[in-house]
Amino acid sequence: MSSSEPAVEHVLDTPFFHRWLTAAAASVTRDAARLTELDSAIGDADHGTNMQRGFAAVAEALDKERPGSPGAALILAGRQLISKVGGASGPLYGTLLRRAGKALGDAEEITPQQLTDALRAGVDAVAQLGGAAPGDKTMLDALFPAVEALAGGGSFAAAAEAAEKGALATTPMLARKGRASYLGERSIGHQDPGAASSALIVAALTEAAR
Amino acid sequence: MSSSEPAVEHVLDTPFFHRWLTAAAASVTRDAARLTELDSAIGDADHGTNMQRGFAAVAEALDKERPGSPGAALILAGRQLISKVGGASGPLYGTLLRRAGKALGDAEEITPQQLTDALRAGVDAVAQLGGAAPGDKTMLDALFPAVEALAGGGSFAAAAEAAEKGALATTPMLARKGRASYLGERSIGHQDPGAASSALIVAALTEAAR
Amino acid sequence: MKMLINVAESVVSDALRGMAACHPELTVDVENRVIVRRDAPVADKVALVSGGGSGHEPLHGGFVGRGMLDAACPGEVFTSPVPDQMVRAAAAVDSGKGVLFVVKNYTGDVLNFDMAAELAEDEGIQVAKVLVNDDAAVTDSLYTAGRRGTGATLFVEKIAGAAAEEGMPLERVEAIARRVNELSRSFGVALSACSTPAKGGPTFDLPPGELELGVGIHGEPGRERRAMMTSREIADYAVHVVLEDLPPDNPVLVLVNGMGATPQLELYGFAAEVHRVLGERRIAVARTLVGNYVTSLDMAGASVTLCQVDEELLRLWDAPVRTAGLRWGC
Amino acid sequence: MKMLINVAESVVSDALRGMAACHPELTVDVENRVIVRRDAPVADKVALVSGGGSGHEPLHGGFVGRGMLDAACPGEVFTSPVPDQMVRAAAAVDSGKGVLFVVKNYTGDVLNFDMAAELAEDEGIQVAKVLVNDDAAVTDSLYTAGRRGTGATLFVEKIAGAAAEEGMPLERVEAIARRVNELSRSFGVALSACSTPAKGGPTFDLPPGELELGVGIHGEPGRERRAMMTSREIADYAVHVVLEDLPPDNPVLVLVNGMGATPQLELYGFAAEVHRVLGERRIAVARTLVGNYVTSLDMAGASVTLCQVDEELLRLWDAPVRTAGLRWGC
Ligand SMILES: Nc1ncnc2c1ncn2[C@@H]1O[C@H](COP(=O)(O)OP(=O)(O)O)[C@@H](O)[C@H]1O
Ligand SMILES: Nc1ncnc2c1ncn2[C@@H]1O[C@H](COP(=O)(O)OP(=O)(O)O)[C@@H](O)[C@H]1O
Ligand SMILES: [Mg+2]
Ligand SMILES: [Mg+2]
Ligand SMILES: [Mg+2]
Ligand SMILES: [Mg+2]
Repeated sequence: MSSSEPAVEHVLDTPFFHRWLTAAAASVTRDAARLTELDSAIGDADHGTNMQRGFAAVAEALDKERPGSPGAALILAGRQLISKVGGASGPLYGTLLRRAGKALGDAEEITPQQLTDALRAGVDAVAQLGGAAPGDKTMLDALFPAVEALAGGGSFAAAAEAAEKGALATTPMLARKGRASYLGERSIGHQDPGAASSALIVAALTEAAR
Repeated sequence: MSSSEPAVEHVLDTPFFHRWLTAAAASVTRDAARLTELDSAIGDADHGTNMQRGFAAVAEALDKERPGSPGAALILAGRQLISKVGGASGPLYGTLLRRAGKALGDAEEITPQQLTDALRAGVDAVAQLGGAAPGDKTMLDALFPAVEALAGGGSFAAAAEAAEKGALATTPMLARKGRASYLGERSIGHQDPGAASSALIVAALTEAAR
Repeated sequence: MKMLINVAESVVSDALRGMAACHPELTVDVENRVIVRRDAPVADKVALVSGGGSGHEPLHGGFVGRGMLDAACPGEVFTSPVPDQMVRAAAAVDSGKGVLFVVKNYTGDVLNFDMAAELAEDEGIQVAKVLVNDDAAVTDSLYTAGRRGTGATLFVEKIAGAAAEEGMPLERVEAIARRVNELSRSFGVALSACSTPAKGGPTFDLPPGELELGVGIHGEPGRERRAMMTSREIADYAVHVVLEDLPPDNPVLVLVNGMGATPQLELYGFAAEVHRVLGERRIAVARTLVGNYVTSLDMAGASVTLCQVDEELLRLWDAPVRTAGLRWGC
Repeated sequence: MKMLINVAESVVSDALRGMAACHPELTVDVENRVIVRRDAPVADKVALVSGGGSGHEPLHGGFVGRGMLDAACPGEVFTSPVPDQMVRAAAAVDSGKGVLFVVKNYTGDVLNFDMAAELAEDEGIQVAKVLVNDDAAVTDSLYTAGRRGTGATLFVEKIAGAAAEEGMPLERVEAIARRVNELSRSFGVALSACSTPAKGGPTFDLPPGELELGVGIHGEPGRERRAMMTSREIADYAVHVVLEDLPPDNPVLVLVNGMGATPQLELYGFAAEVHRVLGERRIAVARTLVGNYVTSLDMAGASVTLCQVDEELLRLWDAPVRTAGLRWGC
C-alpha cells in the first residue's frame, strides 16, 4: 500500500477494529524483547513484557466478549490495558483506547474522519493524563505525528510512517517525563520504548486494512 | 646445600630460630595468594591470609620481645599464632610451635637431635589436637615426613624435600579432616593448603641455616 | 542469570503463595494480588494502603501489619500494580475512617493510584494520597516527572502507620505522612545492575571498576558513572548530596539500605562511614536502621536516607510495629 | 569484584564500628572484637556466647540481645575467632551462673572454643559447650570432621537463649541447646559462589546453567554440581535430604534462609515450594522464618533448616527476643 492511497477505501467496521487490535497484539509480542531492551537502556526493562501482557489480554477479551461496535471494542481494549498492565503504559494506552472508543459512540461503521477525531481525542487524553508534550521523549512523539498524518488526509501507511519517524526522532531527545527523565542527560541517544510501541500499534492499522 | 649435608653443622641458637621464623613469615607472605587459591578449591579461601596475618604477628613479636632462648622463641611464636590467626591453622600451628618450644626448655643452644625431638613432640600434639592421621589430607602429610627425614639423620634440605613431597602427595587424597572433608570425593585432585604451608615453613629452616 | 525461581511468569504469584504460607497473620489473596493484615478492617482506624512494582521486598508486602500498612498491592516486577488491586485493598481495610494511599512518585504508580482513588471514592471510600519523592539524585522541576520515591517510603509508612494506630483522623495521618516525606532525602549507588526474571539478565552493563551514582530502585542506570570508590568516599558523596538538598536542624533518622546483594558486613561498614560524615557535620542521629529494606532485586549497592525528626515523629517511629519486615515493641 | 568497603584488611573492624554506631543497646569492643549486650552480665542468668568467622551476618553479632546471645565474637571473614576474644566475652557476661558456648562444628571453631573454655575455666568461669552440626549434606563418620553447623545455629541460639532468659540453670540450657541441634537438619544450595574481600573474587567457579548442591556457608563448593534446577525441584531435593536424615514426628520450625544475594522475592517463592513439599509429606509446620539469617557474603542461593519442636521448644521459640537481626514480643 503506497502512502498516497487514501484511508477512505477501507470499511471501518467492528471486524476492522478487531483485526487492528489483534495485529497490534501480534506485533508487540513479536517485538517484546526489543521493547524491553529499549526500556532497559533508559528505564526498568519491562516495557515489552507489559505490552505483551496487556495486548494478550486485549486479544483474549475481544475473542471472548465480541463487542458489537468499534467504540465498544476500543473501550473494552482500553479497560483491559488498564486492569492488566500497570506501570505507566497501562493507564496511558488504556486511556488512549478508552477515550477514542467513547468518542466513537456506538456507530457500527465509522468514517476515516471519525476515526481521526477519535484518535486525536485519545491522544489528547494521554497528553493530559501524563502531563507530557511532544518533544518530552514519550509515546506522544509517535502518536501525535500519526494523528497529524491522518488529519492531513494521509493513509494508514502514511500514519505508520509518521509514527515510526516520530519514534526514531526520540533518540536524540532529553527525556522530561517517565522513568527516562531520572537519567537526565544520559537519556539522550536512546530511543523511547513507548514511542517504539506506539509506532507498532499505528502500523497495525495498515495490517488491519489489508 | 645438598640433601646429604648433615644438619649438625649449623649452630641452633636463638638467632637461628629468629631467622627461621622470619624466613617462614617471608615465604608465607610471598605465597599467600597461592595458599588462598589452594584453599579456595577445597576450603574457604583464607589460608594465605591466615598464615600471613599470623606470621606477621610472629615476626613483630620476636622483634619486639627478643626472647632469650630457642624454646622461648617458639613458645612466643606459638602464642602469637593462637591469639592472632583463628581458624583451624591458628591453634594447630600455634600448638606445634608451643609444644616444640616447651620441649626445648630454656637451653640457649640446642642439638639437632633436640630439635628433631621437639618437632616430633609438636607434630604429635597437632595430630592429637586435630585428631588427624597421615593420609587424611592435612598439614600432617607434610609435617610427619619432614620429622622422619630429620630423625633419619637428614639435613634441613632433606626435610624440606620430604615436606614438599608430602604436600604434593596430598593431591590425590580424599580429605577426612578439616573443611575439605565436606567435599567428599570432590576433595580429590587438589593439594591441601595446610600441607603446602607446612612445606614452606619446613623449607624456611634451610634459609635460616644459610 | 540463574535465579531461584520456577518460571519468570510466576515469580510474583509464587512469592505471594510463600507469603500466604509463612505468615498466618496476613490474608494473602494470591489471585488478585492483595496482602491484607488479617485483623482488617481495624475498627475506628484510618487504613494505609501502598503498593508498587515487585522486586523491592520487604517493601511493601513485608510492611503490612500492626503499626504500618493495612494492605499492600504488589505489581509485576518493577511494574506498578493496577487500579483493581488498590480498590480491592481499600475496600478490604476501610473501617469507615478513610484510607491513605502511600504512592511512590513514578508515573505508573501515580496514574494507577489516581485511577484507583477515583474508583474507590465512587464506592464511598474516603481516600487521601501522599506522594513519596525523596530521591535527591534526581533534579526536580515542573517540567519533569519529578523525584523518585525510594527509601523514605519506609519512614512514611512506619510513621504514618503509627499515627493511624494511635487513632488520628485521616487528615492528620495524611499531614504527618506528607511531613515525613518533605523532611526526607535519599541517595543511592549501584555496584552492579540487577537482573529481572523477565529479562533474564542484567538491566544495564556496569564494567568492573566502575559504579553508578544516583540510582533508583528499578535497575535503571544512575546520573553518573565513575571509577569505583571506597565506602568512605561513597558515604561522603551520598551524605553530601542529601544534606545539600535538605540541611537538617533536627536530629535525623538514618536508613542505611542495602539494594539486595550487598552483604550485611559491608552495609555495617558503610553505616560506620555514614555516621562518621554525620558526626563531622555535627548532625545528631536519633535512630539508625541498617539492612535490605527497599531493594532492587539482586543489585549490589546501597542507599542512604535521612529524615529529620521532631519529638512527635520520633515517638511515632519508636511506636510498636509488627510486620514481616520490620518489628519491634510487640 | 567490586565491594562496598574501604580495604579488605579493615572490613571486620569497619563493620564493628558500624554496629557500635547503630546499636546503642550493644557494647561493641571494636579493638578486641567482642559484641556484648549492654546490660550484661544479667543477674542470675546463664550467659550464651557464640562466634565464628565473619561473613555470615546477622549471625552471630546480630543475635546479641535479650532472649538470645549475651555476646558474640566475630573472627576474620570465614575464619573462626581466637580464644582471647571468647575468654573476654565470657568474662564480660558471666553472672556467676555459667556460660554456654554455642560452637558451629568447624575444626577452627571447635579448637579455638576448646582452648577458650580451658582458659575461662582457669579464670573461675563455669563453661559448657554445645556443638551445632546440622548439615545433612555432609556424611558424618567417626573418621571425619563431621557435619558442619549451619542454619540450626539460629534455632539453638534463639531457643537456648530463651531458656536462659527464663532462668534455667546451665545444665538445662545446655541440654535444650543440644536437643535443638539434634532435632535440626539443613541443606543448602548455591547459584553462585561468594567473593571474599581478601581474595577479591569468587571462591570457586560456577558456570552459567549450573548449581551446587549441598553447600555450606563458607563459599566452599558443595557435594555435587548439577544443571540448574527450578525452585520446585530444589525444594523437593533439599527437603528430601533433610527428611531422609531425620523424619520428624512432631511439627517443625522452618528456616528458609537466603545465602546473601538472593532476592526476597525469590526466597518467598522458594518458601512456597518448601511448604508444598512438607504438605505433601504431611508434616505440620509450626512456624516459618524467611530471610537472610545465616549468610555467606554475596552468595546467591538458599538453605532449608527444619527443627522438630515439642511444646517446650515452641514456647521458647515464641518467647520475646530483641536483637538487631531477630526481634519479636518486645
Ligand atoms: N508522562 C508520560 N506521558 C506519556 N508517556 C509516558 C509518560 N511517562 C511514561 N510514558 C511512556 O511510557 C513508556 C514506559 O512504559 P513502561 O515501561 O511500560 O512503564 P514504566 O515506565 O512504568 O516501567 C515510556 O517509554 C514513555 O513512552
Ligand atoms: N583436624 C586437622 N588436623 C590437622 N590439620 C588440619 C585439620 N583441620 C584442618 N587442618 C589443616 O588446616 C588447613 C586449613 O587452614 P585454614 O584455611 O587456615 O583454616 P580453616 O579451615 O579454618 O579456614 C587445612 O588445609 C589442613 O591442612
Ligand atoms: Mg518500564
Ligand atoms: Mg581456610
Ligand atoms: Mg515498570
Ligand atoms: Mg577459615
